[in-house]
Amino acid sequence: MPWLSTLMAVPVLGAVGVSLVKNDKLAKQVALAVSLVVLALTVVMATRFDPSSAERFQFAEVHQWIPRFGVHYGVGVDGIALVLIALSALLVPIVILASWHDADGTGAAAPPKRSVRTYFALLLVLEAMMIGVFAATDVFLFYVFFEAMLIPMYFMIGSYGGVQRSYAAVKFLLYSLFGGLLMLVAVIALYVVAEKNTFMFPELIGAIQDPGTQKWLFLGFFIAFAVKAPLWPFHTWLPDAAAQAPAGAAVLLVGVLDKVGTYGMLRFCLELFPEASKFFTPLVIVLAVVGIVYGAIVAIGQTDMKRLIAYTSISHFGFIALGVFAMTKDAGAGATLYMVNHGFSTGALFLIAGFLIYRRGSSRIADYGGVQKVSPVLAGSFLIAGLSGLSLPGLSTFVSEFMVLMGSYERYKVAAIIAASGVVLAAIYILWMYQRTMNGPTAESVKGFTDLNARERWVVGPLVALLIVFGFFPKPMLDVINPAVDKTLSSVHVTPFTPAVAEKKGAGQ
Amino acid sequence: MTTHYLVLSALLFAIGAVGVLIRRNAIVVFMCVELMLNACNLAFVTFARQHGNLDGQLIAFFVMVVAAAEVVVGLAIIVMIFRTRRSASVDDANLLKY
Amino acid sequence: MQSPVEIFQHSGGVIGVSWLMIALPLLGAAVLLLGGRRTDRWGHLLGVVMSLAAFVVAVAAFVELLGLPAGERRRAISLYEFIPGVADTGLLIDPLSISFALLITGVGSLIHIYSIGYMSHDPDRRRFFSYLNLFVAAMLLLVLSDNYLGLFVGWEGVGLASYLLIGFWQFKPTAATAAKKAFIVNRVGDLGLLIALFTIWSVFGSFAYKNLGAGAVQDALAGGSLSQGTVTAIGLLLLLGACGKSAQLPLQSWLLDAMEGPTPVSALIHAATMVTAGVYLVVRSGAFFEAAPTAQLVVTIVGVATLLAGAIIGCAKDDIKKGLAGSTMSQIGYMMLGAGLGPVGYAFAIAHLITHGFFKANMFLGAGSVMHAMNDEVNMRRYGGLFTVMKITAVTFFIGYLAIIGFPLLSGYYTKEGIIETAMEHNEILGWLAVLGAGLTGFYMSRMVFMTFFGKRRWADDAHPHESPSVMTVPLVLLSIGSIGLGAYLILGNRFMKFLAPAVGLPAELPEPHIFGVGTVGLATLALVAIGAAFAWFRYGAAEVPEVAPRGSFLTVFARRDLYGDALNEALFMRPGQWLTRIAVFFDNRGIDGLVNGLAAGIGGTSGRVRRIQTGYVRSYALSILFGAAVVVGALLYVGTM
Amino acid sequence: MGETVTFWVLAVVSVSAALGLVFSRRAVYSALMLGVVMLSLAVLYAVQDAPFLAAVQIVVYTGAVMMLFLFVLMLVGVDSADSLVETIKGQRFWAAIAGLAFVLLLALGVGNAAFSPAVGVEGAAKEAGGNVPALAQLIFTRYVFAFEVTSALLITAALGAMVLAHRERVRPKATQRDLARARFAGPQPSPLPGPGTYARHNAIDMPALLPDGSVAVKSINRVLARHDMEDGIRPTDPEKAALIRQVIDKEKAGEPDEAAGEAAAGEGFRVEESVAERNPAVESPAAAQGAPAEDGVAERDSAVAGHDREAAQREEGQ
Repeated sequence: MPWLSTLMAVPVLGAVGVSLVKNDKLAKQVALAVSLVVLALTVVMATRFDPSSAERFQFAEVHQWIPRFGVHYGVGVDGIALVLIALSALLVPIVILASWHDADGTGAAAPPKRSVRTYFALLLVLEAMMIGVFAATDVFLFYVFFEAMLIPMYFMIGSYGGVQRSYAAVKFLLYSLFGGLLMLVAVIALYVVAEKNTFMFPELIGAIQDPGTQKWLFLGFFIAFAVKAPLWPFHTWLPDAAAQAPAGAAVLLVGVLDKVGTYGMLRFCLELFPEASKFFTPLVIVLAVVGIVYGAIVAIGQTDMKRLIAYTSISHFGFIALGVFAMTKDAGAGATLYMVNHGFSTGALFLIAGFLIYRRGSSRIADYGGVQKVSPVLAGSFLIAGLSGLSLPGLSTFVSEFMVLMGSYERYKVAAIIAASGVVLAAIYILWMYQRTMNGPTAESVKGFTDLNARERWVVGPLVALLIVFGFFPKPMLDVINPAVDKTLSSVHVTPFTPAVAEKKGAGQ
Repeated sequence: MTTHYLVLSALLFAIGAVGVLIRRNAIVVFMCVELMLNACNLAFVTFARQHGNLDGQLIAFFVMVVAAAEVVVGLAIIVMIFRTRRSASVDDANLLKY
Repeated sequence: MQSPVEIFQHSGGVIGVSWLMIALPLLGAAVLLLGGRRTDRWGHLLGVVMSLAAFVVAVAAFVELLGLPAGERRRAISLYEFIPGVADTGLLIDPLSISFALLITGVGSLIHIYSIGYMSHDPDRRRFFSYLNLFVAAMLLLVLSDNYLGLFVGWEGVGLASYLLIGFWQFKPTAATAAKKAFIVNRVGDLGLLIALFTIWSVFGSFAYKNLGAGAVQDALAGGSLSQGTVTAIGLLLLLGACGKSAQLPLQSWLLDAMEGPTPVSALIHAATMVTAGVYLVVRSGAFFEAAPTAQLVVTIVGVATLLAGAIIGCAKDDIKKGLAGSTMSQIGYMMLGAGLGPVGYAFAIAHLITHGFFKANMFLGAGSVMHAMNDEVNMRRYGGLFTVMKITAVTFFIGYLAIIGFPLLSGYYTKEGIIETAMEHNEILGWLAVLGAGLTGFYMSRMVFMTFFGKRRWADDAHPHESPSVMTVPLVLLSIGSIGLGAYLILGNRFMKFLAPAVGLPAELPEPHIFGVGTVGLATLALVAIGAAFAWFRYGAAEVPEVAPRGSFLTVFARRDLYGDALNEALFMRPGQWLTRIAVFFDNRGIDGLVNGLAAGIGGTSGRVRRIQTGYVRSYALSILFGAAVVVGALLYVGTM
Repeated sequence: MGETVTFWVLAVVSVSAALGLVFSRRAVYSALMLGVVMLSLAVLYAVQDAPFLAAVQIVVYTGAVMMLFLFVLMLVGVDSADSLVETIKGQRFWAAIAGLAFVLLLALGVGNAAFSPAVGVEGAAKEAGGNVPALAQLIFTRYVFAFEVTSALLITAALGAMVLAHRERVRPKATQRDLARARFAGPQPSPLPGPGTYARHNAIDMPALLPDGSVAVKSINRVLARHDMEDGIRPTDPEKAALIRQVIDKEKAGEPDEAAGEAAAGEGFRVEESVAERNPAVESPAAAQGAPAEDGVAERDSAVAGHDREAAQREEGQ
C-alpha cells in the first residue's frame, strides 16, 4: 500500500470535498473527520515502521516525474521524517477543532475575507503539503513542497488574520520566497554539479566532493532553511506572521512549517555538504546561541501574547539549530525530538492564548489579569503549556532541551553554557507572562470569562497528555529517532563523542 | 535593383514609424501603421523576386488580409473611444499608467 | 576513612516496590487536579491518605533495609529506560535516601494533617492538597533517584511545587511575584546544576551514582581524564545549584518572600524538606567534593556566611514567618557548613537536617496556629501574652525554640554542637563564626518567643485568639516530641553515624559523643546563647514592645532590609536586565526589522519613481519599441560583421 | 531601364507622399497621401512580377481600407485640422533620432549585402501557368491551413467591429410626436431665423438681420463661425465680428470648467485639436436647437468630466 501517497491524497481530496460542501458546519465536520482519518492512517503506518531496518527510507515510492532531468516523485520516511509527519498529522485535527470559530469572524478585529469552508480546505491542503515536504526523498520534490506550503499559509494569514494581516502575510511570503529562490538555485546547481542526472536524495549523498562548491551550495540551502526556521537574524517575519495569523494557523506555522527549516538543515545541509557544514559550524553555532539568548530577551520585553510566544520560538529554534550543528548523536536526537516537542508545546501555548484572545478580543497582555480565578482549567493548562515552554523536567520538552544542551556540551562547551542561560530567561518570560495574565486581582474585563468548554478541553487535553507522557517516557520516540540520526551523522563523518574516561581507557588498552 | 527596393521599403517603414510617434490623431496613427505594413509588403515582394520564390508574395497577401482585419477592428475601437471620450487623440487615452 | 559501599541491584521485597512512595502521592495529585470540583469534599482526605501511604512504604523499606547487613545497605532498583543511552529511571534506597524519605513522608504527613485544619476555610483546599502531594512525590524522586538526571527531574519538580504553593493565593500580587521570584532564582541555581551535569557527562559518560562513586572519581583523576580544575568546577557548579534550592548566599533572596505562601507550605517546603535539598545534593556528591578541597572550602564559607546572614536577618524581622525564614536560612547554613566538612560533617549535617525538619516544622506550624488564631496577623508587635490563651501551641513552640537554640539535651543541641565541633577541628575561624551564629540564634529566637507569647497583649481590636482544633495541635505535639528526643536518639551511641556510614563512607572509629559535653566550645556556645536570650528578655520580655517598629540603628535597618540582598539584585540584575530587554526590543523593531522594512521601503520608493516612466502615452512606449528595434538591427549587423 | 525609371519616379512620389501623410495637419490629406503611396506601391508590385498583389493592393487597400478610413474620418470630424504642437517632451527629437538610426542601420545592412541578380519569379509562376494560378496553388496546398485561419480571422474581425460599433439604445427612440412636444416645450418653438438676406457669397455664414436692422444672434451658425475664427477669416463688418465673438464666448462660458482647465494648461483661447474634435457635439441639430437633452448632452457632460480628469492628471504628470 502506498502509505505516504495515501496520506497526502486523503487531505487533498478532503479539501476538495470541504470546499464543495455548502454548509459551513458540515464543512468543519468533514474537515475534522478527514484529518482524523489521516491521523489514524499515520498511526497505523508508524506502528508498521521498523526502526531497526537496514533500509533507510521505508514505505518508499519512486516514480519518474520529469525523466529528462531525473526528477522523481520519490517519497519515503526514516525515523526523523516519521516523527515529524506524525506531529503534523496530530496537530491538524487539534488545530481544526481549535479553529472551529476562527474563520467565522465572531469577535475578530478584522472580518475574514474568505468563507469558512475555504479556511478548512486550506488547512487540509496545508496538511498534505506538510506531509509531502517531510516525506520527499527527491530534492526537487522537496523544493516543490517547500514552496507550495507557502500558498495555503499565505491565504490563511492574509484572509483570516488580525488587523495587520496583509502586512504580515506579505512579509512572510517575501521572506520565504527569498530563501526559497536561493535554494532553487542551489538545487539546480546541485543537479548540474553532481552530474548524476538525478535529484534523488540518497544518490546525491557524497556526490559533491569539491569543498568550494560545497560551501556555495550549502549557503544556498542553509539561508533558505535559516529563514524558514527562523534563525537569528532572519527572524523578524515570524512575530508578525504569528501574531497576525489566526491561532490555529500560527500553530501550524510555528509548530510544523518552521520545522521544515531545521529538518532541512539536518537532512540536506549536513548530509549533502558535510565538509561545508563543518566549515560553517562555528558561524551557525554563533547564530544559534545569539538567537537563543536574543529571542528570549526580546520575548521578555513583549507586550503582545502571540508575539511573545513567537519570540520564545525563535529562542527554541536556536536550540534546535545548535543541536543539529553540534553533530553529536545526543544533540542530533535531541534536536529532532525538540522539533516534535516544540510542536506540542508551542501548539498548546498558541491555542490556549487563542482561546484567551477569543474570549477577550485582545492579545495585549495588559488587558488580562486574574484569569486563574474565573477560569482555573484554562489557566492551569496555560501554565502547563508555559512550563513546557521553559522545559520543565517531567514535560517532554525537557528531555529534548537537555539532550541538545548535553550533546552540544560534548563538543562546544562555551556555546552550550551560554545557551543554557536560556533556561533562566525562559523562566522569566513564561512566568512573567503567566503572572500578568492569570494571577493577581481579577481584571474587570476578565470577569465574564467562561472556563474551557468541552471542545476546548479536547483540544488541550491530548497536547498536555503527550507533553507529560513523553516527558517521563520518551523512549518510544527516541528509539525511532536514534537510528536515523546515527545514519545521518555517519554520512557526515564526524568522530562520535566518547566520555573522557572511556577515551583514556581506550587509549590505555 | 533589389537594394533600391529594400532601401525604399526601409525608408517608408521609418517614415511610418516616425509618424506613429509624432501624430496624436488615432486615425492618422493608424494610417502610419498601414504605411509600415505596406513597406514590409514591398520588402516581401522584393525578396520574392530576388529568390524566385512565390512564398514572399503570398506572405504579403496574408499581411494585407490581416491588415484589413486589423483596420476593421481598430477603426471600430477608435469610433467607440471617440463616442465616449469625444476625442481621437491617442494621448487622451492614458489611464493605463503607473 | 573508608569509601562508601558499592551499590547492589535489588529486586523484590518492599524496596522493590519503593517506587510506590513516589507513585502514590503523584496519583493523589493527579486525581485531585483532574477531578476538579467533584473531589472537593474528600480531596484533602485523599491527600493525607496518599502521604501516609507513602510514609508506610518508606517505613517498611527502612525496616527491610535495616534487615540487611550494613555492608549491603545500598540497594538500587531500575524501573525503565528514561533516555536511551543516557540514563534510566531507577531508585536508590540507601541510608541517606531513606532518611530523607522518612523525614519527607513523616513530617510531610503531619503537615498534611495539620493543613486539614489550617486550610479548612479556603475554597481551594483540594487544590492545595494536590500541590502538597505533587511536592511530596517530586521531593521523593529527588532523593530516591539513583542518578543525577532523575535527581534533576525531582529538583525541578519541587521547584514547580514550591512555585505553585507560594503563589497559592495567586490573587495576591505579592504572592504571585514571590512565587515567580522563587522559581527564577532557583533556575539560576539550576543552571549551575545543569552545567555540572553536562561536565559530569562529558567526563564520565554516565549520570548514575554507581558509576560516579569516590573510586570512579579518584580513578579518573589519577588516569588524567579528569583534571583538578574540572572537578573543582563540578563542585562549585553543584554548589551553585545547592545555593539556589537551599537559599544560600548569594541566591538567598527568594526564601523570605516565599513566606507569602500558606504557613504549612512554609513549614514543609521552606523549612523542613525542600530547602534542604541543597544539602542532600552536596552530601550525595561527596565524591566530587572530597576530590576538590577548594570547592569544599567554598561550601563551608558559603555555609558560614549564610548562617550569619540568616541570623542577622532573623534578629530584625517583626513578621513571625519571616523571622522563622531567616532562622531557616541560618540553620541550613549550619548544614551546608557541615556538608563542606567531609564524611563526619555529612553525618552531622544530615542529622541536623532531620532534627531541624522536626523543630522548624514544629515552630512554623506553631506560628501558623498563632496566625490562625489572630486573623492571619503576622506582625509580632501585634502579639504578646498569647501563652495564656493557647497553651498547647505555646508549649510546643517553646520546645521547638529550646531545640533550635541548642538547649542542652534537646535535639538541636546534639546536632548543632556536632557541626560546630567538627568545624572547629577543620578551621577555627569558621568554628568561632558558627559559635557566634549560635549566640545570635539565642537572641532572635528568644525575641520571637517573648514577643509572641509573653509580655503585654498588643492585639488588634477584633482579635479573639483561641486554641486551634486538635487536627492542628496533634501534629504540633508529635513534632515537639521529635524536637525533644530525636537528637539524642540519633547522636548518642553514634546510631545515626553507623547507619549512614555505608552511604557516605565514615571513618571506622568515631569518638563516642557525650550526653552533655563540657568542652570549651560547648561552654562558649552555651554562654553566648544565654547572653543572647538574656538580652532578648531585657529588650522584649521585660521592656515594653512598641507597636510600631522604631527606626533602629543602621544594623537593624540593614537586617530588616534582608542585608540589602534585594536591592543588590535589583541594581545588579533587574535594572540592567530591564534596560537590556528594552534595548533588545528596540533593536529588534528598529534595527533588524527596520533594516528589512527599510530595504522594502527602498525598493518600493525606487519603483515608485521608476514607474513614472509608465506615462500612459502610447507614443512614448512606441518610441522605446522603435529604439529597441533599432538596437536589435544594430546588434544583428554587429553580429553579422563578426 | 524601364523599371529603373519607374522605380525612381515612384520612389520619389511614394516617399514624398509618405512624408505628406505624416506632416499634413488634416487627416483627410493624410488619407489621400496614403492612397498615393499605396497606388505607387501597387505599381511597384506589378513591376516586380506580382500582378495579383498589385491588383489586390488596389482593390483591397486603396479601394476598401482607404474607404473605411475616410468613412471613419467623416464620422469623427472630417475637416478639423490637427495641432502639430508636441505635448510630450522630447518626443519628436527622439522619434527623429530613432527613425533616422533605424533607417540608416537598415540601409547599411542592405547596402552591405551583395545581391546576386534577381532570380525572378517567372520560373516559379511558369510551372503553374502564370502568377495567379501559382499563388492559388500555394494558397490551397501549402498554406491552406493559414488561409482557413485567415478566414476565421476576417469573420471574427467583422463580428468584432459590429459589436464594438453597436450602441445599445438605453431609452426609446424619440418619435416625431416627442420631438414636436419637446420643441414646443422649449424656448424656441419657431424655426431659427434664416441666414442673411443680403449675403453676397456663402450665405450660411452671414447672420440674419432683425426687422430693426440689428443682427439676429441665433441665426449665426456657431460651428461655421468658429471655423472662420480658426482660419483667420474675420468678418469685415466689425459689428458682426463682435457678435460672433460674443457667441463663441457664450459657448465657452457654457463650459466654464473646460475653459478653466484650458487656461490652466496655458493654451489660452486657441482652440486646440482635442477641443475641435470634442465640439461636434454642439453641432448636432438637437443641441443647436435647444432640444431636450438627448444622449448627446449626457455624453458631452461625461466627456467634459473625463477631460477635466485627464487635464488634472496631465498637470500632475508634468
